[in-house]
Amino acid sequence: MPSFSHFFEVLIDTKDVFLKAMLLTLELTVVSILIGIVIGLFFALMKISKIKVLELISDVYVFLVRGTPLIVQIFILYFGLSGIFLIPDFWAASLALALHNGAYISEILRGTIQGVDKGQMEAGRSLGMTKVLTLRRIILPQAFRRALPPLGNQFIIGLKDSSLAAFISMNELFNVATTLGSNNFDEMTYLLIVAVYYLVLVALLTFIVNRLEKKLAISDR
Amino acid sequence: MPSFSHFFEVLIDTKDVFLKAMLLTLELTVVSILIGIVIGLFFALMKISKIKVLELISDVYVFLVRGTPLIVQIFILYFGLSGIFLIPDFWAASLALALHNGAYISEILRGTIQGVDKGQMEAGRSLGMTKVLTLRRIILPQAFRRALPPLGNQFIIGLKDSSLAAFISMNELFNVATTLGSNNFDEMTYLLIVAVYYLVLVALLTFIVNRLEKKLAISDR
Amino acid sequence: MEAKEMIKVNQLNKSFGELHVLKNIDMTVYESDVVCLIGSSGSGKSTLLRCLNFLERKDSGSIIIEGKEVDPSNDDLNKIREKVGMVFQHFNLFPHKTVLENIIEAPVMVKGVDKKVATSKAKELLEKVGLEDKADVFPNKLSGGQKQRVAIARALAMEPDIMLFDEPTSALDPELVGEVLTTMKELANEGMTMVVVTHEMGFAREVADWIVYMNDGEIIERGDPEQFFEHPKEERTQEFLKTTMLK
Amino acid sequence: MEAKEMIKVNQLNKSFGELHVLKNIDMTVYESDVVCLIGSSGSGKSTLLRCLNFLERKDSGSIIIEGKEVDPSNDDLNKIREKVGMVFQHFNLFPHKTVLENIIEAPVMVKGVDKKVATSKAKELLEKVGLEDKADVFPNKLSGGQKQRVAIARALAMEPDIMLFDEPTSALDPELVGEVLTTMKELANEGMTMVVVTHEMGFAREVADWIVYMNDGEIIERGDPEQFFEHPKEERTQEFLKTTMLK
Amino acid sequence: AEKEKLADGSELIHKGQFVFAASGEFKPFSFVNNEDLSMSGFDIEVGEAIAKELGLEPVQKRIKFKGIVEGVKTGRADVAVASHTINPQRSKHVSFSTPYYYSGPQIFTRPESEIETVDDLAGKEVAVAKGSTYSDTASKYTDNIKTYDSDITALQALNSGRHDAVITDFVTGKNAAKEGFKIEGRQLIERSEQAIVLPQDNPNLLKRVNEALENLREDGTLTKISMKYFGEDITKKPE
Ligand SMILES: Nc1ncnc2c1ncn2[C@@H]1O[C@H](COP(=O)(O)OP(=O)(O)OP(=O)(O)O)[C@@H](O)[C@H]1O
Ligand SMILES: Nc1ncnc2c1ncn2[C@@H]1O[C@H](COP(=O)(O)OP(=O)(O)OP(=O)(O)O)[C@@H](O)[C@H]1O
Ligand SMILES: [Mg+2]
Ligand SMILES: [Mg+2]
Repeated sequence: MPSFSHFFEVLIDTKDVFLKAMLLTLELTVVSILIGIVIGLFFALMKISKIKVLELISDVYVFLVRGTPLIVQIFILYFGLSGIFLIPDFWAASLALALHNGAYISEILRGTIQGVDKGQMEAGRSLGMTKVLTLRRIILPQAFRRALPPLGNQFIIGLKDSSLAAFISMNELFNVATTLGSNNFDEMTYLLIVAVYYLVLVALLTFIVNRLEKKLAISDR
Repeated sequence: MPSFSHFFEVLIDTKDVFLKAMLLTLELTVVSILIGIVIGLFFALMKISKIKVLELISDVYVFLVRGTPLIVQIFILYFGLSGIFLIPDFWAASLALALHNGAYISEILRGTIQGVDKGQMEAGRSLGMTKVLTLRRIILPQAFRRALPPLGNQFIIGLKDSSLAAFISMNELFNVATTLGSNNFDEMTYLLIVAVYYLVLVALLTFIVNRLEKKLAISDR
Repeated sequence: MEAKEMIKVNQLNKSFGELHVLKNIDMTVYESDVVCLIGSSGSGKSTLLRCLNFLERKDSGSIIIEGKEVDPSNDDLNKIREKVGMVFQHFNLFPHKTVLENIIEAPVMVKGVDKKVATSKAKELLEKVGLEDKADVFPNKLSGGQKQRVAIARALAMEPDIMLFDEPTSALDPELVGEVLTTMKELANEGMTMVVVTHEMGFAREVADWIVYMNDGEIIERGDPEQFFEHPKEERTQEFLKTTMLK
Repeated sequence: MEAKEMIKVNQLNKSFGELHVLKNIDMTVYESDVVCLIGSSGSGKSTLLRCLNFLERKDSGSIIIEGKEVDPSNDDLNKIREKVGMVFQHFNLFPHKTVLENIIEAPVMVKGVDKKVATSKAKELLEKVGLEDKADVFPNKLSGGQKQRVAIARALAMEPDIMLFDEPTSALDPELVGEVLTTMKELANEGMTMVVVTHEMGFAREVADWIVYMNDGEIIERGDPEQFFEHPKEERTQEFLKTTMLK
Repeated sequence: AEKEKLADGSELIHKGQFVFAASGEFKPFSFVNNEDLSMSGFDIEVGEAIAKELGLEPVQKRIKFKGIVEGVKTGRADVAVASHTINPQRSKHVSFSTPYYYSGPQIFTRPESEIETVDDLAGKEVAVAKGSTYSDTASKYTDNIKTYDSDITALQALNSGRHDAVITDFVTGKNAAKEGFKIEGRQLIERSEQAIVLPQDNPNLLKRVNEALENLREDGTLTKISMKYFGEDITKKPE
């Protein structure tokens, strides 16, 4: 175990490189969650479409993602995608994480869409609005609002999961920590430092998500 | 992408080594969940003890585990534990995973313990049973029963998470896949094979957990 | 001159699985008629109303709206629904939109009415239902009676020829029922064609041109209010009126 | 010879935060007495009962059980609770244990009674409450009335000197109330000292030696049933009896 | 962490066993057998030969390359026979034996690449194995460095079109090309000395390992192992 003074010394010395890595971690997370929301919405709509084959596709996707470890998915997608079309590293990593997040987000959205009162769809239809128009204008806005807290939680999970992008050469927090650690033969200090970065980020995000949850709960009254 | 015939050829050729790795994956998971249950119970009881300092310790533990990526925890614990006392690799890896699972399990158990009707404690006390005796004989058996489905889910999550033990030299499924993949200069085939192993395991476990859930729901009627 | 047939239903049948909910329903609603549909719970009133608006698909029989038989698999149901407004028991206002946005949503998005035009029309309607000061408020700030009046204004904004009401007051606190019934009465007086499922016998007696009594998926009896309430012909109707009036 | 004082309460006070729930309660229960505690909801009946069993901690005053003042911070409450059985509104049977296991749990685990001895004693008790055939059944297979009789047997298995009942029949379907009251009546006839919170005025009138009427945390009136029900002295008691008897 | 102390003062994790670490992902120096995951390769045979020389039972231990040094430091292996290049930075934290082979990092690229020498690397993206000295080498020529857990994963990424170049041992790169990766070797950057890694607090074991290496050099064992894997002797210091 490193001494406290050593730990703080290194913590301060490395702040620039870690802050840069933190930025990449956040970028990876934001991008992969945003793409994940698009993917998730897509598969959630397929799942509730009542069209058997689309439901099946959605089920298979969720099963594949939930049935395998993220690290396996990351390796397969990173090297697999490369074989098909070459996109820059950042986008390959983001896409791999997004496909993972997308499955969980599709479950969240499916839940909140189905949680919107059936009367809303009927009201829309009875006013002459089409199914798609009602979905877009009436159902989805309400579903997304309710999805905000669970999406916030998924964001926190995604942030932690992005650490696995280290293994496909993304210089995010964890990769920087282990690289510096092994270069300086001082793994433990750097691991503890990176743990602090994650803790601060997660604590901050948790605080925001809780606030959001309370705010939504109040305005729903 | 490998051809189908190549994929199946390798799948069959490597079945012995992968089955052995699967065994290790299962051992890691079982052991880390079992130890995790002990740890989780311990911290769950601390959390509901109404003793401020114990509650705080429990909160800090859960915060640390939920606030950092598993891969960071694994590295810190593996190398950190080594610095303190030398336990065999398997136990170091299991303990690292158990400390992770323990936080999530403590949340599960806290929930189910608090979910047991308060009247049960009162009934026990009114019969002259001590708090501890009532907890042990009346509350915990009921709490554990209800915890079975979420513990089953945690087992599935733990199974997938055990893939990260690859990075601390456990020859479990994922490690075997990447090592063989890089040795044979054929990463993708081996990654797809290991994905199949995980899918089968997870599908099987999910089936069991669902059955369990239904069974408990029926016998609760 | 004979009045125009706004709705004509012939031999309508509808089942949910094993459950035969509507049995050979025949019914005609003429222009400016107010028809009150009454009957005990589960008798099929809502289902009939929903069939008229094609929210529920009929099994057999025909539904003729303003002289044209509607074929749900071919016709553009949305166009027909524009002609037939509906008000629900639980209001079903859009909670994420203000009162005004609730009202202009369909005219703007479906009919393509200019937003300004729709807004001024909506304000007129709000005035009509006595809620001109609530335009920019969200539904969760309204009482049940106010919600239902907004729902009526929302339906009217599409300028329907027919209005369907499914127990519009039964989710309301008793003291709020009056304001909604008043609004409906005004609408009836202006000559709107209305089909109203209700348990408010006072309203039915005063406003309805015709009463239709349903039981177990069948229309048992119909007649003008005077005759229906004073001299019901069928035994089951007499039974029903006895228990209902007691409450 | 004067009867033994089983419970004596002096100037008992209890608050939940700002809420003063028990106000200077004085009460004595003699051996073989059946005391019925009545009063409207929220008047503090349950809280008083729970104080007698130390499930709730008093703020001030004294509670003397069988001649010995109990100091909750020093005395072994579990020992005292062995003497004071309690039956709850919602039965609180242990759902993971059979009826028999429910009954022998405390004797075996607390008193260290031999399991065989406890079992034969339990069977006697089950016979007494008329459930000898239910020994190996789990609680979820019992009706409410059966559950409550098992709960009574379970409390009796500890051989208490006093039994407390908190609305033992108010969670039961009306047709199941009788069987529980009968069991309680038998217990009273055998000379058990009982304090019963109940809304069953018939039972109170027939079985109670004393009625205690509480309102708003105070004991307003007490007397024998005859006097209490026929000639209540206090105005609030008269009020209460009027509204209660109407139901 | 307590180890077994031997009569001569050297310490071992387990009595009678010589636990040596390698990555198993550095073909042909160390790689695993498909059947039982045991490792073979040049490094492994050297490790086994040393164990025999010391009269100990050889026990191989597979650790990802990046973690090997930490593993030796924290007592998860007695030594590492894993192609570690001697450099001053590492010397501060661990002890090195005398070199057991001489090699050097080389630039590898896809065939169509125009990169020839280190001067062409400026601004280019270079992938290396994490924890290797090659990242130091690469950082002399470019700022854009990507790291993987093993050299072969880095070469795989290069092969599948990612990054501009990989710097790794010339033998490893050549072997990967032979196995079908579409890559080519370019400039051989420098010569380097590879040695066995030991913890610093075990000087007696270091002494014994060095003696054993000397014996193996003299009796031709090292040369024999090298000829077996490479067809040439890389254990002699080049001119
Ligand atoms: N979507 C549905 N699926 C299956 N059964 C249904 C469905 N909708 C209605 N039913 C059944 O059809 C029967 C008629 O229902 P309907 O809602 O039309 O009755 P109602 O006369 O409106 O009663 P209420 O006064 O309670 O609203 C009932 O038995 C009901 O349970
Ligand atoms: N644990 C508690 N914390 C806070 N307030 C409580 C608690 N228990 C009871 N109270 C309050 O104390 C008052 C008396 O409650 P108590 O349960 O003793 O009434 P009761 O006479 O038994 O009523 P009921 O007939 O409804 O059972 C009530 O206002 C109740 O809300
Ligand atoms: Mg209805
Ligand atoms: Mg009470």
